[in-house]
Amino acid sequence: MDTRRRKEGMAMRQLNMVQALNEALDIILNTDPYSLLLGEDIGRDGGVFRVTDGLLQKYGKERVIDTPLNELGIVGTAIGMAAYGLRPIAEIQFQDFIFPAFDQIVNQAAKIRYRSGGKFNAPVIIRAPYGGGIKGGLYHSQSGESYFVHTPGLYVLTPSNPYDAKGLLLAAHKLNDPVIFLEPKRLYRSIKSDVPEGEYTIPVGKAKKLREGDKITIITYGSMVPTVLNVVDKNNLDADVMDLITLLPMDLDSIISSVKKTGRVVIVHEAPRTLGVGAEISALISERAIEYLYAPIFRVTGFDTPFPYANEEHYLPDEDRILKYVRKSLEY
Amino acid sequence: MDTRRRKEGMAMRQLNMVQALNEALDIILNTDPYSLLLGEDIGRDGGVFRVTDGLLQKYGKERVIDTPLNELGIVGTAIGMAAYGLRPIAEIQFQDFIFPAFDQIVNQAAKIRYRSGGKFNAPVIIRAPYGGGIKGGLYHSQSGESYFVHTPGLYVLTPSNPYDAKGLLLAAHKLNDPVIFLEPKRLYRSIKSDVPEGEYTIPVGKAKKLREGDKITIITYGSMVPTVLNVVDKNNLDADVMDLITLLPMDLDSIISSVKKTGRVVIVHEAPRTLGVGAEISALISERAIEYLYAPIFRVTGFDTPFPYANEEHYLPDEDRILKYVRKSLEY
Amino acid sequence: MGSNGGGTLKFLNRFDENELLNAYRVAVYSRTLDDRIINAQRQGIIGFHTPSAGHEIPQVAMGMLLEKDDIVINYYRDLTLLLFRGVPVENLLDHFLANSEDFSHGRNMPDHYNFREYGFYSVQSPVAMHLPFAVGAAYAKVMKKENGIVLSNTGDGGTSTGDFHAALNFASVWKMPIMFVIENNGYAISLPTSEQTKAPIEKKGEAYGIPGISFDGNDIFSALEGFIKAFEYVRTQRSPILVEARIYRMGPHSTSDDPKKYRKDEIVPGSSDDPLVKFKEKLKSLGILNEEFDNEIKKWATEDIERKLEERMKIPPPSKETIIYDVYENPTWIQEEERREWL
Amino acid sequence: MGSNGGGTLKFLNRFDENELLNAYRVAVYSRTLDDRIINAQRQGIIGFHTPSAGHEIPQVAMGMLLEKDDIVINYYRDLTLLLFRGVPVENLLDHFLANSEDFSHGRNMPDHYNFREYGFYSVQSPVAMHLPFAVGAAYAKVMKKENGIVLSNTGDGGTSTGDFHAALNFASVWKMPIMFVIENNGYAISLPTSEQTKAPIEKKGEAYGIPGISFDGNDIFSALEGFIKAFEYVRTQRSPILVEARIYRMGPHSTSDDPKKYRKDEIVPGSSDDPLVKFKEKLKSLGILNEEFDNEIKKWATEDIERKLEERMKIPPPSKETIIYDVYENPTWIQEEERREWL
Ligand SMILES: Cc1ncc(C[n+]2csc(CCOP(=O)(O)OP(=O)(O)O)c2C)c(N)n1
Ligand SMILES: Cc1ncc(C[n+]2csc(CCOP(=O)(O)OP(=O)(O)O)c2C)c(N)n1
Ligand SMILES: [Mg+2]
Ligand SMILES: [Mg+2]
Repeated sequence: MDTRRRKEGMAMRQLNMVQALNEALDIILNTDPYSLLLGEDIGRDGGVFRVTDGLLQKYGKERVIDTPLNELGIVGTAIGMAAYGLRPIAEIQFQDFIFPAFDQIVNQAAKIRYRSGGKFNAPVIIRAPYGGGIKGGLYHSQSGESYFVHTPGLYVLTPSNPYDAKGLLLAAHKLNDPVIFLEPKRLYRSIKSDVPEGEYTIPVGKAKKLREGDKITIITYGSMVPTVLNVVDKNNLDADVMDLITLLPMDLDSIISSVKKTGRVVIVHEAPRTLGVGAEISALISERAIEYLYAPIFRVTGFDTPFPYANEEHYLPDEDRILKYVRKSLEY
Repeated sequence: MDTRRRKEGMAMRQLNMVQALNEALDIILNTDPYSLLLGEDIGRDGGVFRVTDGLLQKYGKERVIDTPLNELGIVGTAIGMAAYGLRPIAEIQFQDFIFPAFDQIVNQAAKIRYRSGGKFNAPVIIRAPYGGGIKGGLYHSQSGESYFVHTPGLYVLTPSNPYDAKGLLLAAHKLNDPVIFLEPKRLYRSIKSDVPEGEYTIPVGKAKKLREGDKITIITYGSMVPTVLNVVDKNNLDADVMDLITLLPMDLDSIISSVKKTGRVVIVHEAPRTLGVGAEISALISERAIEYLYAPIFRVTGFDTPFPYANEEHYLPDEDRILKYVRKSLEY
Repeated sequence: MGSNGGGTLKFLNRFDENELLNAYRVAVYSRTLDDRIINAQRQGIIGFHTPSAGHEIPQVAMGMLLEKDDIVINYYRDLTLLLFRGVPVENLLDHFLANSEDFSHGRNMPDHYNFREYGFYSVQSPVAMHLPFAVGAAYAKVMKKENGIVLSNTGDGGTSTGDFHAALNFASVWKMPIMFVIENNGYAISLPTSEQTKAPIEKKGEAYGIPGISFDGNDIFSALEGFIKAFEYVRTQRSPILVEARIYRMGPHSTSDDPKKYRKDEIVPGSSDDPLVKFKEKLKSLGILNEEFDNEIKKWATEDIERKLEERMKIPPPSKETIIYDVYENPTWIQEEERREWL
Repeated sequence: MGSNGGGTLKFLNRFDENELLNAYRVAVYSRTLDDRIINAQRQGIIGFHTPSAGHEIPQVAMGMLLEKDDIVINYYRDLTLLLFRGVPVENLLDHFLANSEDFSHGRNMPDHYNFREYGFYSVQSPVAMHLPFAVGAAYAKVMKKENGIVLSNTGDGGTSTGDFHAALNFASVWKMPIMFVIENNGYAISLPTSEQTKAPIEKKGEAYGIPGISFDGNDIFSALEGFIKAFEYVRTQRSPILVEARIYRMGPHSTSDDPKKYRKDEIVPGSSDDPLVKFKEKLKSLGILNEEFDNEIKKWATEDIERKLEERMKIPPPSKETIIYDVYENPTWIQEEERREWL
């Protein structure tokens, strides 16, 4: 997909997101002796999505740890490791199962720097596959990003393609604060992109403009990106398409300058509408650029229900649903 | 405060919120033999804020349960009780400590009706004091309502005065779905209002208009209500002041019709701004009434930081901060 | 084991040969169904399955000792127990197929059962999240002065969760009539039990003052013996107990799992170590069963399942409006609006 | 106890009289400070306090056995241990007063200490949330091949949390050099330990394959004896242990608490059961201390604290800009904007 950032002299291969993430983890383990991975089934099994495949064999049990079944323990111990000099990367098997660790994330990781006056910090990365599209039903499909975006002290990142996935995970490893790294599992193997060998980073806090246009701004992230691009390309829409990549802190400047240009906004995400990330985007815009708008700010999102198994294709925003609201905005 | 709903023949007393809540619990325990209370220190001690004072003595250990120190256990067992016919009311000592139970709330209580096709439901009320103003620092001051408002399947309620507190808790007891009942601890004893004896309910899902005006709509809830009323009264503002009371589902109609009338909106809450409840209010308005607005939608909120101890008076939105944005909106 | 006169054999002073034979029949039926579902998953008819091969023996044993008023708060690997307690296979198939006759309009992944009418709770995915719930259910039973006890089971992995800790402590402090059953099949997906915990699982109750009992769950008589003691304890003491049934997960964790990545199979289905084969041999040696009858049972099971699967596959999928039902008793304006706008 | 020659008494084959006397001095100083803080709270000088009266003995015992490289991941009732490990009382007072010299700009409620330089972690309120953290800290120590062990303590109430369960299991499975200390003071706010759990706390390790040890924490020699064994075990086996010090919380849970609502005081401060009084009597009977010297110690402690409190009270409060510092290494635009707009 995005090849603009191709670096001089770096060999490119077509990789899927699982391979790209695996490569990023390999680089981290290889270059940072204090880095390590921990999670359920990440070692021998290589992770249920195979993101950590082969790494136990390469780096040993001390640095690729198959943990007992307890997310609180995974995150809680990782925070302790991080505060005392290691660089742990924890995997939560599905984001749906992160909630037993919620207290550790919200009350410990996110507040440790603040309450200790900077004497302690917790550079821990918590990776979690999220979102629907794999027929996972209520408990293997959730998009819980809002719970983290509302929590100051965290970074919340989500890539939408293999290239970004690798560079973003490498960038996350350089942050000295806790990171929730959400991986859109629907895109794990469905798309390939050119991925350079070796190290490179994607800037944290910066959105990417994937299409440039004048009539409307479509803001999205993660698994909805390919769907949005399809809508735009198939319908020849004159649209700015923004992939947020960083959900906390969001790239305010890019959002606002695009909206000032186009005057129309549609926000697309999988998570339920009420207090989904779209709510914050909308609020930021109507605080700062309301007089530039020609139309209401529309949100196209998952429903305010748990995530259903049988009808997931109707739950997830699809091209029709997005197009309907793009048209509504354009015709307003 | 609000006496408009005074019922014929009901004796009125001036009560504070702690007394009003205690009375509601007393009525529930007295009239519903399957109701019961559980939580830490709610029995012998009467609760650290004394909301359950005297109830153990009156109803016995089977129905007023001092639990071990485990919020997951409190909420998890309460859901089981509720699903099998009881009407448990759980107390979380401070909302800050609800997160160990987050999984039970989000993945169990909120989804039980859905995943069981209505065969099971969990009419459990989870009471929790929240918010700042008592010099509680990071862990005795949080306003975490957003975490629950983003979770379909829950009701989220918060009263702002003794009268509403009693009627709202009695209303919550009649709901057949889980309720997060947030009590603004700053107002526990700081205001008194007329409270009728006996049973009455406050409608769930309906906001209250506390002041009627034409120039601006100020939307708030919980502990910020008295502060907002002070600003409006002291400055003779021609404002609609809305106390949401129900945060999920919000009273959309009242919000939209007020905004259509005034064309200006300021939202006030204690929780951090990013994805605070104000974000959803703002987004709902700019989806549905943007062409009625004369000014940006402003949010006056707590900062995007953990909650500090020493400087809490600067952290909390105060009259000056609110007034500044009301003026900014009026002069826009 | 032995005769107690009157011409009828009584095993363990309790079960006659028909009961044993019935247990065997349910176990065989369960295995047959399990295999068929795995197959259906490969054919793309069904989306997912967590096989229960290897779990049949303790589950029929529980089934034989459960009483009508007992509530079971179970997990996702309990196909045999569901069949034992009378859940019609049609309902199970509707659930696996997630069709419009499914109890929840196909909202759940397969194996997330919900059969309240048959004394079960609704299965969720988060491991062990149902254990504190079970304690609450027991509390309701006691407070409402209902008969019966609560049985709640989960896997060895489940013992590591905070839910397990909370549930056992609350059950003990409240002295609830509840049996916690750990179906220790040696693995939590890829993690062997020896890395899940360094303590014997039966000892875990001691941290809460709850007695523990452990037995070979691959053998029907040792399973029955163990469960008889455990049920007796809970029914008479009205107090919790922790039961460990030592078994072996013979298949993959789920249809998405490939155990070759992390283990060599120790017990191969159909081999002489297969607990179902051992059960058969036991019954044969007791003169209750012969090969011919066994073949008949298996043929009946296969044909019955095949016929019913074909029949249930004709049922249409759930309508899309069902997405917004059952979030609340009454939908809020949000769900209503979403339905109007999209469904 | 006894002499090992050379004219110097060696107690428990290990401590000389100066060390015992020092321990006593710290314990007295801690009690004096504790009382003064409670008083200051009543005067409105300080906002809140969780008194540590009754916790001094096990804390000085730990202090005597900890080594420089050991990390302590502690909780909010550890004033004595902080003093023992050398945290200057000025720093403690700055923290209690939440003034601008406080390490975190007064962001924390009192008793939420943070003295990394003295081998401590930062105290948070959620009970036992620091236990899994301690296991991670131990993991870092081991991986970085550093000397020393990790000690992590909490209250009896803490044993009921999911954090306790996770921490002990991970520590055992990973075989970490960590000592979990339960300061069992009989109550979690109003809940007596007998209702917190139906098992002896020392037995709780067995659920994880971790040995337990329990002793009378009101007696300095039994506390020292117990801790000597426990430290020896962790240092030589490089494995976790669970220690229960049986003590009594002599004061209220916190300055907001009124214990009269839920209990009759069993041990009254200053009475002959007060562990500090018992410590004094022991030292007197050993000929290490006399009343005069004891009075001197107490006078010194009182005056020292008074003088320093007066001095630290002159320090101004933290500036309001500090609200937005330290959320991240570098503030995001959100904090920057909030600072510009409001602070
Ligand atoms: C809280 C949580 N974490 C992770 C998972 C993913 N997961 C599903 S089953 C399983 C292993 C469970 O093992 P065990 O408890 O032994 O039961 P078994 O499947 O062996 O019967 C895991 C890790 C989950 N469902 N819930
Ligand atoms: C998770 C959590 N729940 C509730 C509280 C409120 N609370 C503070 S201290 C305490 C009791 C702790 O008792 P224990 O662990 O025995 O320690 P002690 O105070 O007796 O030393 C409670 C319930 C809390 N801080 N954290
Ligand atoms: Mg298992
Ligand atoms: Mg205690």
